[in-house]
Amino acid sequence: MNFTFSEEQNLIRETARGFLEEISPSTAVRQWMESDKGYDDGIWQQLAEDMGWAALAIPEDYDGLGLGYVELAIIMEECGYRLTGSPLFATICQAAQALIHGGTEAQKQAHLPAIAAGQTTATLAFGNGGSFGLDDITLSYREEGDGFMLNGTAGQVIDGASADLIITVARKEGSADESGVRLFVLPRETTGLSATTLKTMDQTRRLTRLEFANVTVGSDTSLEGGWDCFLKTCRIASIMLAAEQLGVSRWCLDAAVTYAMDRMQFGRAIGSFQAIKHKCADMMVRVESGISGLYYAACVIDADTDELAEASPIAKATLCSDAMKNAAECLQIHGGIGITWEADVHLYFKRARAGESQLGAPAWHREQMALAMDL
Amino acid sequence: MNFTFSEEQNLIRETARGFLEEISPSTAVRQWMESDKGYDDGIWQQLAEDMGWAALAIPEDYDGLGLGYVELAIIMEECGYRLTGSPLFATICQAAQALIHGGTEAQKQAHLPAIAAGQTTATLAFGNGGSFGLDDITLSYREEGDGFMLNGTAGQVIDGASADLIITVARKEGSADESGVRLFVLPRETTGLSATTLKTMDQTRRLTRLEFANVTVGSDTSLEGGWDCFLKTCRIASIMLAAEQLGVSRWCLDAAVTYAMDRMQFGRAIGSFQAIKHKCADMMVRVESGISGLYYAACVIDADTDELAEASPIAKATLCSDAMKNAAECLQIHGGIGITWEADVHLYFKRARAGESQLGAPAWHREQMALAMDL
Amino acid sequence: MDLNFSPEENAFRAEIRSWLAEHLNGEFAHIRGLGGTGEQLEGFEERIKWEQFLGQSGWAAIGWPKAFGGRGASLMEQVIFAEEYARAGAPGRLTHIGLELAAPTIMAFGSDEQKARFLPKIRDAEELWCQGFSEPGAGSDLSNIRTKARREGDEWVIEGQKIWTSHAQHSDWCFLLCRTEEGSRNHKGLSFLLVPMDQPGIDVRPIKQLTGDAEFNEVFFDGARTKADLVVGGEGNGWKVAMATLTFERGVSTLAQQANFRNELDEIIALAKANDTAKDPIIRQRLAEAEMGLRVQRYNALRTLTNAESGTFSREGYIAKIFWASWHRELGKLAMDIMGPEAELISQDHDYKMKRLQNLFLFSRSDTIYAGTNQVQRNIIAERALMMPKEPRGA
Amino acid sequence: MDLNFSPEENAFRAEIRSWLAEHLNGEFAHIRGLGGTGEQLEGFEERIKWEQFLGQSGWAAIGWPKAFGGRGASLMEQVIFAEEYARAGAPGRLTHIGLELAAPTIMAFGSDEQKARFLPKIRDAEELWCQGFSEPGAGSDLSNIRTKARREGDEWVIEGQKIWTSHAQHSDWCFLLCRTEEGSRNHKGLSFLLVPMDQPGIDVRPIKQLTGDAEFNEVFFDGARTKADLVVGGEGNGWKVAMATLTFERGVSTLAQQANFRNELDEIIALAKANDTAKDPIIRQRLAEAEMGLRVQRYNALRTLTNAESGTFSREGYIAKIFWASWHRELGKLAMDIMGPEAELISQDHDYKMKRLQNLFLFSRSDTIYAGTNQVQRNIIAERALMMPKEPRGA
Repeated sequence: MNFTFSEEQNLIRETARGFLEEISPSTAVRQWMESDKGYDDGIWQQLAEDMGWAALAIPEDYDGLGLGYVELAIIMEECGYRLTGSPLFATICQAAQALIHGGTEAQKQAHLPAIAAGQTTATLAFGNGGSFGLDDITLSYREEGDGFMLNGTAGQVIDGASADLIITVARKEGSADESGVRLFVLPRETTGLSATTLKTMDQTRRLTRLEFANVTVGSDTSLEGGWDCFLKTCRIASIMLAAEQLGVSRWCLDAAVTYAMDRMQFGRAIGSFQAIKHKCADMMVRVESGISGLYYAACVIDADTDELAEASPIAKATLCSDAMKNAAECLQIHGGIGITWEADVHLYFKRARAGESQLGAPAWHREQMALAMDL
Repeated sequence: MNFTFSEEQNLIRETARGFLEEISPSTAVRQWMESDKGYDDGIWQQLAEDMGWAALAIPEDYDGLGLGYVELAIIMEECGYRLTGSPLFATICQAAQALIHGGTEAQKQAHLPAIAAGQTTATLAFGNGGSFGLDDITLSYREEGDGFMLNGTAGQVIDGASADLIITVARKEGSADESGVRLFVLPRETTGLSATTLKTMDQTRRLTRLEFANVTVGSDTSLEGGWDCFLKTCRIASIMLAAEQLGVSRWCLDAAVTYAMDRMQFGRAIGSFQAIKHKCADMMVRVESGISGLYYAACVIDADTDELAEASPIAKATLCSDAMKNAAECLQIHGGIGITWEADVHLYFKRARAGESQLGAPAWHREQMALAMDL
Repeated sequence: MDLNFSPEENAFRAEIRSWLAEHLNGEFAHIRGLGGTGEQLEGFEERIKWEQFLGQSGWAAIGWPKAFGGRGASLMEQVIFAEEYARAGAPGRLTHIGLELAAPTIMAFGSDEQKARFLPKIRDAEELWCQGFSEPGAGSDLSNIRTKARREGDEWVIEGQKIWTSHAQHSDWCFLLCRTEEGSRNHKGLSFLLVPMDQPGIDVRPIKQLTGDAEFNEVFFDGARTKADLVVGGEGNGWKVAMATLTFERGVSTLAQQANFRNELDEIIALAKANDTAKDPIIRQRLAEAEMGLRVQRYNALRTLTNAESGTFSREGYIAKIFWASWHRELGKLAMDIMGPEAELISQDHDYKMKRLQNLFLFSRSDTIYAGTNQVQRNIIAERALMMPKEPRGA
Repeated sequence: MDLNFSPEENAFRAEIRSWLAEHLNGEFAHIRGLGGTGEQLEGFEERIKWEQFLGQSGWAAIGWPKAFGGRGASLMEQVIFAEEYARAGAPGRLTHIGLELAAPTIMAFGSDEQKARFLPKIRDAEELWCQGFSEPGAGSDLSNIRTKARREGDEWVIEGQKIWTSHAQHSDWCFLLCRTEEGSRNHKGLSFLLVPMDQPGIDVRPIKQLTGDAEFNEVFFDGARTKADLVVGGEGNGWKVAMATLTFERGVSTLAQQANFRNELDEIIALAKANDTAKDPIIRQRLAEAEMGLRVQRYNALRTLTNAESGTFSREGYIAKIFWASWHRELGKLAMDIMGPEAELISQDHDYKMKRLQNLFLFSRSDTIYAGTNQVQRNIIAERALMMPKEPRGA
């Protein structure tokens, strides 16, 4: 057992940090916020091809780099720190996970190499953007000839309008339990499938409403994995969302300390007041405990054990609610400046808010933990 | 509408404060803690007769002073501030309330004058010392000839071994709703009724387990009021318990500030550190908001309106949980000294703990509030 | 202590309630509910007409002494008015800076000429006011004022910058705290000037906030002028006058604010019932706690008001700001949690516009910052109410 | 990063597990579970025998270098030992002050004679130790030491008072931080002495705590004596040595502590299931949060340990104290809330004796106070990890 980052992992972080500092200043983030897709295609090609981040956690058999989830979490944390807009989360942390853990060999061969190369983007559509219990699945399917017919609406699908592929999670009409859950992989451009981009409080990530009206797909679109694959995908995605939120948390700590040391009030830097120092100390407690909780969870994905059912809600609940607290404290420490559009604090504050409820609010994940504890 | 204490009310407080400072120093409190009854008979006679506190809120028709619940709350707050041991709470804030609001004229005539004179002490026995929902009533009765037979165990009855009279709340055997609730008034010395004094964490108030084994009572022991009388009694008692807890809260604030100004660390009074100042400020916020919530609730009892169903859980939930917070902060500010037996902090800390769960924990009262809000 | 209203107070309540009902169901029905948290400027023109109508009808400034054109209403009548005003869904007041800050200050410290010139137009919503206290870099440290005014003939000439000025773009007048004694420091050498806003020396620039709207402004003074006799309370007494102005900020308006909070909480409760989160035991606890906190605020405000009226000294006034600000911020978070995933979706009909409860969530973040951050409030409580040592100032 | 244990580590775990099972189901079955929070002295004599047996069997000090009579176990082996020890319900260690504080300090700074004289008896539980650092009035300000020692011939003569000394009444030796240079201040002029406890110049008085028990003591030194050569690290270097001692306090023992927390939380979970409060959604949230907090503590400790072993600098070590102390205090409150009204009833068989979870509740209040209050911990984090300005000292 070893809980220290390897030299290679440290190098990946250093490289990511330097690169993102350059390409993802807040001026760039603000441009992406105003764009249709929420990110820049050129930058995405750099991330995917030059940096290799799309390939990072894809198995080598499918032209990926075959690195682990710790490495992926490092990248996601650094992207969160800079609020870098990209299809990484939806494509790699959601859709690719479903394919890796539940796709047929043919589906993997068909899609993973293109995803690893950054040529194909993808996402996951299942419900309303929040928790991922059985009843949260809002789409339904029925068998129709040799294939399936899909109906329903999925709200708040990340990058749902720009993704090339959609992994759809649906319940069999009339089915009451997990056995009726199926996943499908289909092109975004499919007859009967329409996308509406939603206006959201957090502008750094694009959400979409996808409507499925009698969408007919062939039997080869159905993944091998069902409910278990969906659950595993969402648990992994929850950990990666927590990784982004750790980046948010850490930026808020750094920004708060920097501002507090700079800002003078009553003839002193406000960072010399114990009230501010102690707020910052509590923020650091959240960041450091978050690092511990997050990378343990990432290791658990790598170890591929049942502990994922616990590690995932721990990471999601604690890191996402801590990010919200850190963002709130960062804003409070900034005072009046903190509520202006010009200051970057609100970008992180809104991302923290969004991340808190996406894939299930902290209370939901605590209840998942309680279930895992057999309470 | 007027929310200022009258001159008479201020006088009552000043007098109580001066008197209790004299007769209830912590040395006396510690003696009462070691005694069987938890209080001193001589002191009780002074409180009841000389000060007139037993008669304060008893109607004039029954030889009381006919003052209101604001006056009673003032006394209870000041007793809480000094942790003064006395039968006031069980006798006046519990048993007498049941008689006043549900007793027959004959029962009132028989008992209230003696209670007002301090000659009779009394208490309320209904459940296990916690919340007061229908299912919390642990005693049962059945009709038996001209009277009733009582069975069951009531835990944590305040002063249950020393009280002269017991107001017993019981449910009719087999009854499922509120209509089966009856209250009885019976002497402590009744065949089949046995009391066991319990050892408790908070030693400033004596709790008892009362066992009713085929206790036979006459029909004249049954009060007129049933469930409504029980509910009103417990709601009033909850407010008076909150008044005591306000006293606890206020003592903790005063003690913390005094200690913080006295105690030197790193060459400064610890009260000059912002972390300590801000803790004290938060304690004062709890005390002052508590005063506002408490005396509003006391006014509501006086006004005798349905608002009691809201004012009571507000007072109980907020003041009792705030008292616990203030006691915890007071202990924290005292540092190592705070955990010693010699320092008085632990006496208040334990009383705050006990008061938090007695008559229903804050979460239970918040749920009562939610029900009152028609949620 | 007595919670009952007198027959006269009940009659007063009935009168204002029926008057408000008549006009807010009639010609002003379309402006009901406008001007909530973060929506200060909604329906501006129509709301000004409403406020002028209030003035003409004698309901604009009921607490003012009759000598100044008010009704001389008792404190409890003002409380009743504030509660009924909010209950009727009448729109947020655009005139409150004039009515509740400028006017009481002028009444207390102004000359007879100032009173005659300004008070009637404040009451009748003919002139709007803004407050020129805060400066960039000064934050909670109000004594660190750098805006300067010097005498030139019979005028003051003003140079400097103010910030967080609400309504500056619509205001006719500004009351300005500035330094009139060259080289003075801290509380000394300040004066309280009344300055007309419509002049070339003043430049108002909106500050865009995290909601996407701009409710505050920066105001730049570059050779702005006002008459020499428009100093309130005498040259060099600005600190004393400004401190008095800030105390006027509390008081009855607290009740009006709480009545608005009441409306917000009711909206949140209705939402929780509609989307079934009211059945969630954890949400129930939080809603009950919110309700309890709001009630306690009301009781605390009533206590402050009646104690002040009877001249009783007590400490509850110190806690109002931090209590309501923290409560309101928490309410915003609760609203979002009750909305669930929907909380992320803003108005789909605009470029970037919050829904009401989203505005509440975002805007309430400033509550624990402006008019003394929570940290400053805790200092004030510790130092002034609990007499603990003051924080040392830096060099 | 790799969460898997090596085959050697798994073999080590199997070995210690079976050894513990054998002896704790055998001759030492009656001492299982003794010595929990607030029960430090429970079954003292029998537990000493157990610890001597550990020493004889080579399991007392596995992390010590072989040269000093240990096993030279790897960090991960020590982690495994600590976890298995707690999992087996083995009793709390009475020797930990000697094993984990005195011994590492002597190994690092002591003379060869000191090592030979003291280490074997520490390992074999033949001599118990106590720590003489805190003084009345000094609290978290350790540099404010007033206890003095002066040389008389070949002895030190000690005058002064120490407080919060665990095990003083049972200890054979005390390591004492005291002032050996007359007139010195703060960190200077201090020395780290080893003092025998059984002598007329030392008076130990138990401090009764809020639980009714006395686990700490005041220790009065009135002409107490120790040999001149029993100074560790050289005269005047006491501060440096004592700071090193405090750093030894963390480390592997954190894992042992967490294993005990694990047992406590399991007991609370079992209670919640037994009394049905585990069905209460609010209690479920709190239990889940407690479980999450405990796991995070473990991950954080593992990170600290493996980073320390590999010489990586990082900040997670700073947060351990405040995190576990706050967590543990909250756990005590949760235990009481789960007990419900029963929480008020202590043991009915004694005068005034807490049940286990009540002890947890009361005793955990000291966790946020000793070894640096939460306030001091926040200062340390802000000043040392975040490089924010230091609090000014008073005159």
